[in-house]
Amino acid sequence: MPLRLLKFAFSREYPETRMFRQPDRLQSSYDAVIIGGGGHGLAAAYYLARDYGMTHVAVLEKGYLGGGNTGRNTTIIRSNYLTPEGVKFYNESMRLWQDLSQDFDLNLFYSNRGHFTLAHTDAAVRTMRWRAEVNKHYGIASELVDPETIQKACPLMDLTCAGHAPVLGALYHAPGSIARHDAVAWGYGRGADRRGVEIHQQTEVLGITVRSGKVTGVETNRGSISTSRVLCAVAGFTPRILRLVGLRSPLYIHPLQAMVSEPMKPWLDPIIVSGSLHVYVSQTARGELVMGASLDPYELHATRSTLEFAEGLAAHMLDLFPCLSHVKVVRQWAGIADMTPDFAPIMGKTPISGFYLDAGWGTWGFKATPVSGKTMAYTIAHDRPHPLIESFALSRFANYELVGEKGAASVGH
Amino acid sequence: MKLIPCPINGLRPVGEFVYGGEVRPMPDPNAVDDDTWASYVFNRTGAPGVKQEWWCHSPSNTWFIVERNTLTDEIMQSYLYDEMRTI
Amino acid sequence: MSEAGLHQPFAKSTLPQEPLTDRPSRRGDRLPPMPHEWIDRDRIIDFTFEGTHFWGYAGDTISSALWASGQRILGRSFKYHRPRGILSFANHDINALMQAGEKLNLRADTTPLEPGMTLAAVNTIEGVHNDRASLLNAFSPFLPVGFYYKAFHHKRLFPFWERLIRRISGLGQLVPTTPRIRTAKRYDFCDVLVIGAGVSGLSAALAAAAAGADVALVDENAQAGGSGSYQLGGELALAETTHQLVQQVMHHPRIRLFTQTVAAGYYTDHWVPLVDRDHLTKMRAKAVIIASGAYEQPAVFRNNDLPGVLLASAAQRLIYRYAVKPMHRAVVLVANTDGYRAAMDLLTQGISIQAVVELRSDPIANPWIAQLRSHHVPIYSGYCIYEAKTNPAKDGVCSAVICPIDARGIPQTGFSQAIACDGILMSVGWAPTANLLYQAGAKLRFEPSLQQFVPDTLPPGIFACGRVNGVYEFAEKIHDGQNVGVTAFEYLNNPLPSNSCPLSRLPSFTPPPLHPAPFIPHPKGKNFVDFDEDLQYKDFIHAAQEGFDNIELLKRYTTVGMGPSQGKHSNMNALQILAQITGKSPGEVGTTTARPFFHPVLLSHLAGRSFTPKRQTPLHSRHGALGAKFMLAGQWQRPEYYARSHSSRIDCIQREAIAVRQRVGMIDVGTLGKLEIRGPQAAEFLERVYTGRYANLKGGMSRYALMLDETGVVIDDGVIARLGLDHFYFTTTTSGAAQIHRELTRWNTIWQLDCGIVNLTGARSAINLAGPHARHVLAQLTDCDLSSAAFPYLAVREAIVAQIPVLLLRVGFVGEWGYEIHVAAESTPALWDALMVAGAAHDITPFGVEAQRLLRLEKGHLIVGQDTDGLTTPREAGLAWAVKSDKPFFIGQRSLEILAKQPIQQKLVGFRLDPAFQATPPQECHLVIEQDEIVGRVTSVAYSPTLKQFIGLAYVAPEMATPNHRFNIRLSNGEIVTAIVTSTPFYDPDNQRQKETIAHPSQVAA
Amino acid sequence: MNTPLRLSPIHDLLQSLPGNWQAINGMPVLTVSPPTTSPLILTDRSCLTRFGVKGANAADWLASQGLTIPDRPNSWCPLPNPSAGIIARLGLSEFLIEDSLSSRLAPQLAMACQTPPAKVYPVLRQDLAIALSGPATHELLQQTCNLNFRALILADRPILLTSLIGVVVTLLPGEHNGHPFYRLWCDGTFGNYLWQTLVAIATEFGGTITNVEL
Repeated sequence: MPLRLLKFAFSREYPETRMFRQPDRLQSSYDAVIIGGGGHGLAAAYYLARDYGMTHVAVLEKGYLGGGNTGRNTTIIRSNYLTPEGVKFYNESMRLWQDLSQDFDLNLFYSNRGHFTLAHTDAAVRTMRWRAEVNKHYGIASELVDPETIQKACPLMDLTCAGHAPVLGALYHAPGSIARHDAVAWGYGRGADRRGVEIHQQTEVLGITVRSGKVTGVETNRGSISTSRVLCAVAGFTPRILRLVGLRSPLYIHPLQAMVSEPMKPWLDPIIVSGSLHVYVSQTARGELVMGASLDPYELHATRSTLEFAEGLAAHMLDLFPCLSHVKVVRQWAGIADMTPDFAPIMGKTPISGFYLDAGWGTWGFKATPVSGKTMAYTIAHDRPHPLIESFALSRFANYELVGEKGAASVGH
Repeated sequence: MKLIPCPINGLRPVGEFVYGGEVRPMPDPNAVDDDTWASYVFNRTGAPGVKQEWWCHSPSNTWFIVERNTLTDEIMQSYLYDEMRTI
Repeated sequence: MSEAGLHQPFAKSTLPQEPLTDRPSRRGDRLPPMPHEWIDRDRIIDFTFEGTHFWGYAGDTISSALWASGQRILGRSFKYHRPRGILSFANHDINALMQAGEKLNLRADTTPLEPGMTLAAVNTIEGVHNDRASLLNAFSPFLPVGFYYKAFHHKRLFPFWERLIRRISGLGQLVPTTPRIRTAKRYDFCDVLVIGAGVSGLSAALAAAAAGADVALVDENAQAGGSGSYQLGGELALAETTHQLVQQVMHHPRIRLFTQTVAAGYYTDHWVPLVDRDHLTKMRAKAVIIASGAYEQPAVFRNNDLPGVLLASAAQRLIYRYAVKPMHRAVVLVANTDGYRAAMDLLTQGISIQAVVELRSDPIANPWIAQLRSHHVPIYSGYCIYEAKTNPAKDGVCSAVICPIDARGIPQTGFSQAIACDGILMSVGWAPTANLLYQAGAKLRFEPSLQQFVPDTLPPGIFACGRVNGVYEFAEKIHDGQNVGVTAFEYLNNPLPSNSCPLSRLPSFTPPPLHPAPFIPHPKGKNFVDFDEDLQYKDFIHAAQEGFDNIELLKRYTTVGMGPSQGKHSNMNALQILAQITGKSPGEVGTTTARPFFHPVLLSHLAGRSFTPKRQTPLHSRHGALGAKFMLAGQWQRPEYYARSHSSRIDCIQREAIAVRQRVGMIDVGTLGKLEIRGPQAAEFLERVYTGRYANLKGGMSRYALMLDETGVVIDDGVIARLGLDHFYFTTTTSGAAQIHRELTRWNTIWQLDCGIVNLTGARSAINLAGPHARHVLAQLTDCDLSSAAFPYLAVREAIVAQIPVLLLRVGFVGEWGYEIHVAAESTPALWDALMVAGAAHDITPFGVEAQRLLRLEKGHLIVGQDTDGLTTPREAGLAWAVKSDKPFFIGQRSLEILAKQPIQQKLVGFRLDPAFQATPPQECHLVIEQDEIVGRVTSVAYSPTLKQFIGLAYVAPEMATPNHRFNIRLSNGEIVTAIVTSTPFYDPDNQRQKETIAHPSQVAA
Repeated sequence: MNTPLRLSPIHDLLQSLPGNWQAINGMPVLTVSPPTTSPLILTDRSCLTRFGVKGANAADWLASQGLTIPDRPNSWCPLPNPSAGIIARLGLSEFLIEDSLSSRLAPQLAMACQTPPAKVYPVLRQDLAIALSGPATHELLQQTCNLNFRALILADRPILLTSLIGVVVTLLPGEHNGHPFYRLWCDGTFGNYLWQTLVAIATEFGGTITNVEL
């Protein structure tokens, strides 16, 4: 029993205070306004306050803290991307993740499980090798492994996949991890709050005022704010915010669904991803299997679930793990993914001065939470993109300078 | 499973269809500047609303237009491309 | 009296001879037969629980059989491992989960007893009675809400703690040898789907069917009737009325009744999965009536989780369905009318009631109060149960400590008294079973007069009746159901376009079925709100104190409602506690989102039989007979190579390739996309969708075809053959066929050019016959003039081969004289066999995809998708020659113009290794490294048996793309291999092999 | 070895069945007497001759060949007597003509369409053609296809272009001896998969395969 739990038994009063304040009203101006109280927005606020001393900052959240994709993902964290830009960026994120629990003094259950991306075709084997080689070039533990290695790490897997799509190999990424997603938002929220950042929940942005190409303020359901710097970190809602400032983007919005099983005794240590079967799965510390699959096939700005998703995912789960026949699915849910044509984010400055964008997080946003916060804080503080995100600029599309992460991802998790 | 009204085959489950994205008329490639062209190629109307979309009934390879609210998933109407109307 | 149910079954049972003597109560708590009980007393079922023999009747659930045998501890709780018994007896007794062999997490409260079951409670260490993990209960003061966020995260120690936590977490045990279970799934259809076969649902079904609708009625219970069969207040006549309704439903020709069937979710367009024990049925309705009733909610007091503390409805179900005595001496906690009914139901069955404890100080009069008084039952109004005391055996209750409660809800412990009992009933309130309503998009509002959420607006085609609609009284439920049934039928004929379905009127005034605050604080806690997660009252106070004072945050921080019962007994109390803390009304606090599934669904039910379409060419069995090793290409199965005994894979591939180079080989290319286009504007169409020029293609000739997307990226290639002025035949890659046909159709839907496209991919097959002897083989089977003059390279001819009409394309993908023979699918085997016979003298060799890859590599031909990626432009891939930029338009052209202003980042080149190279060769996707930077990658590489060296294709920096430039490839092990840029084709660069004088292969090598 | 010039897409799967083989329309066909009481009978009818045509002028052209054309999309009508073949309209402007055992209309049309007029495009048909019949037919369909077959009005002579266990199919619902009788056509390259899967399910309800008693 850790000593720090002792106080709970021996205190007369419950020895905890609010994790974040609930300010009564908005102030009339802030040095910066962050739209979106999810992981990314809160992380940006945290690093702005911690690293740049910018504390007169408001985070505006339409719903509740971490209620968007931060609380709707399957919590997989990895850095085995395909492009040098992606690899460097996510690797920095992994580095930050390692210490977050201690930084926050909040257990995020950052759990290093190892990550297998299965290859069922020779084309997939080639892509895995490509990723492994690029990863290793940047010092990331990533290697192509044979079926025997996979079987050893995951004895219950049927490597023939019911005869439909035999596993030919996998990309093994030892640092692959999972974390308790909600706690990430709370940790950043608490950290930002303690440094003076105001977090305003149930505060919806209705307009953004732009004069002579510069941001001057934000209109909300709780009043107007003047500010010269606005960060938009709202994932699936980005096109709606962009509409307020008249910007167009390649973002397209599709739901991304997931489901979770009843708890069972732990049997699955690593995270398993199969591109061909559109499956990814890990087992939580509570014993549940968290399972996901590919994007929904058409645009929708809603988090409804579909039965066909559950049916398809169940069939593929059983192809991989036939022994799960008697396991029950408890709950389905969905997030709203903001996809980009090259499966890389859109980050940095925009044609509107003082309006910064942190978007295009599609199916890969959770793992980038720390680094996106850090680099966006830098970008806002210096009004200059952080070197790690230069190639993710919105302008890359007009310039035909796409990033090319799509090549790696039939399942992007 | 959602039902999609195909103008030829009637109401069918969405599993019989392929989604073809929003209808985006191509600008005259010889008349537009590079930025306009790049915007046509890459940019989308990402915000939700009632949109005209391409859908293809796969078993009959029938392309047609669906007017759908991408916020509520409600379908207003569907018709063949040559009956294209403005919304 | 407890022996009442025993003598009969013992008389004819096949029970084991050691009859159950170790625990007196196991002699049975069965009541005399109930009028419509669900058990079959003629069929005894033997089973074991935790190693002890038990028996029950057919029709029993695991819980009812165990309870009838006096077994009180049915399981242990998730977090503190506290003993638990029956709580809801309604499919959310999450602490009574069983393992039965392969089956895990079986819900004892609803799982039917089966002969020979061997059961054990999940999640115990050494059994449910002496669970060693119950030590955790002692540590509970150290484990406040969210404790796991507050500790264990020292970076070095976390792995240790995590291993420990993972060891004790989870519920049931996965059995690794469990086989894949495939069940049938079905689609089904109805006019009106009624969910819930209680009194209102039965009435709704009958009314809709009477009006003419085809009705499906589902209920998760083993029999229809719902609370109408057990919530009687001692009035058996109500059960008789319900029974009559059930009989009418069962005999109605337009009603199909599905019992033991859960409506597991609501999905768009009235799509509802019905899950029974064996199958999933996907029901499509035109209208859905939700008559799902309400969940009874527990009162929150110390030790409210002891075995023997039951929801009142659980006790009533035990009595009327299974004739099981819930207890012998009861204390009944009430805060609504139903509580008095439950007390009467106990009394009627001869169960002694020690006290009725009424939370309200001034309860609204009801007829049962007098009846109870006449039976000398003391009624304590304005009292609460302060705590339940555990019995010495620690498997149940021995008394209820009650005390007055003041207007603020504070227990006056100075006036407490203990009342001995062996069971406590809780009847303090109900929460609507609105999960499906929420999923369907209904909006509910909080109705203070009922203390219930009731439907406010309903989406089109969705209806609600009965308790979920706020209607609680028997007669009113019938009326409500009838109304809604008729309304639903009317909707069928006149679907309303918007959310304007009128709700039934609110019921005439009844006392609120829910007490607003049945929460009794206790300094020692253990007053549970969420039994799945062992959440106590104070956990909510503390969570709110930490800032989680919004219902969604509260849920996420405490995990209330996130266990397997998904909040069925805990969400409403959590909401009310939060309302209490924040001073808001429950309506202001709001509910969390209800998502599928209503009850958990087996993966095997969801997966069903699991269909995986496979596509095979007409030659599939011939390949199999020749020893083919198949590989997947999308849905297709293709021979990768033909295995030979005592030969390695690579030897087989090289042997096949050599056969093509030296003699003749044949490959099944039936998987290619094959399309035909006719019409005056067919050429125009092809010029728009491909980069090349086809208007000037001569009849009877073919040309390479390259397709781009609108961003200028290479997406497909193939060959276009002109069969006539207005008639072309063309191919696409295997993987691209379906999508490209679809996109071409779309383009022509827009352009409306005068031409028609026909997809022949499945109707035609194709064989590529290639090698220096190909012509000799073919000549034996056709009269077609195969001379170079009559049939030059890239020409196309319609011909008869082996009596079969075919299309011959003289192509050179593999770099030899050869013919792609396109043929109707049904004649393909005949053609193949004829070629095999005709080729026998030339030792004709079937070859697979791998040999073809090698041969085309020798020829320097790229494969779209392997030698290109998602961003490759023609310029980078060395395909600029195939792009006719001076055409007025083609897809991707405008983007290429923009791209032309930029330097390219990389270029595809051929390379070779030193012929003397002996070490580990590079593999595809190994990187090209220059000054420790990545400048490219290998896309294809193989040992060429013809050229006797390794050759390949690679992307390199443009400045490196000059012949004889040496560059470095880094292998997986870090070794560097030097490669030399080489112009392609490697083999036969001058295309001598397509000329009439065929030289020996060795002479044409580069 | 002289391989027949026409083979059914599922020719190899039928090899193990008992019965007599005979050539019909140049295709080897297994003939079995149908059991009278089987709940479900699957029959391979690929040997029948058929012809497809599409295009804006396809209907006019077929009419010019003396045929009565189904006037509504996705409907069918019988070919002229004494034939029992059918002409099906697939969507707006595509047609499938299938002969009976006794008619030879399809090859004649194919011949006539070798040089098609404007906006008439012949479609090579190489389908797996099967029939499903018997009282359990709807049960088989309910397990494999997401359409409400019981709601069809047979008098309308409907044609359904849909998907069955992931394979695009054309279905012609009908009735025979008071039981459902469905004709089904699909791309022959999916034939083995479709047939094997349907047979496996049908076998569960005691279904049988006959080939062929047309």
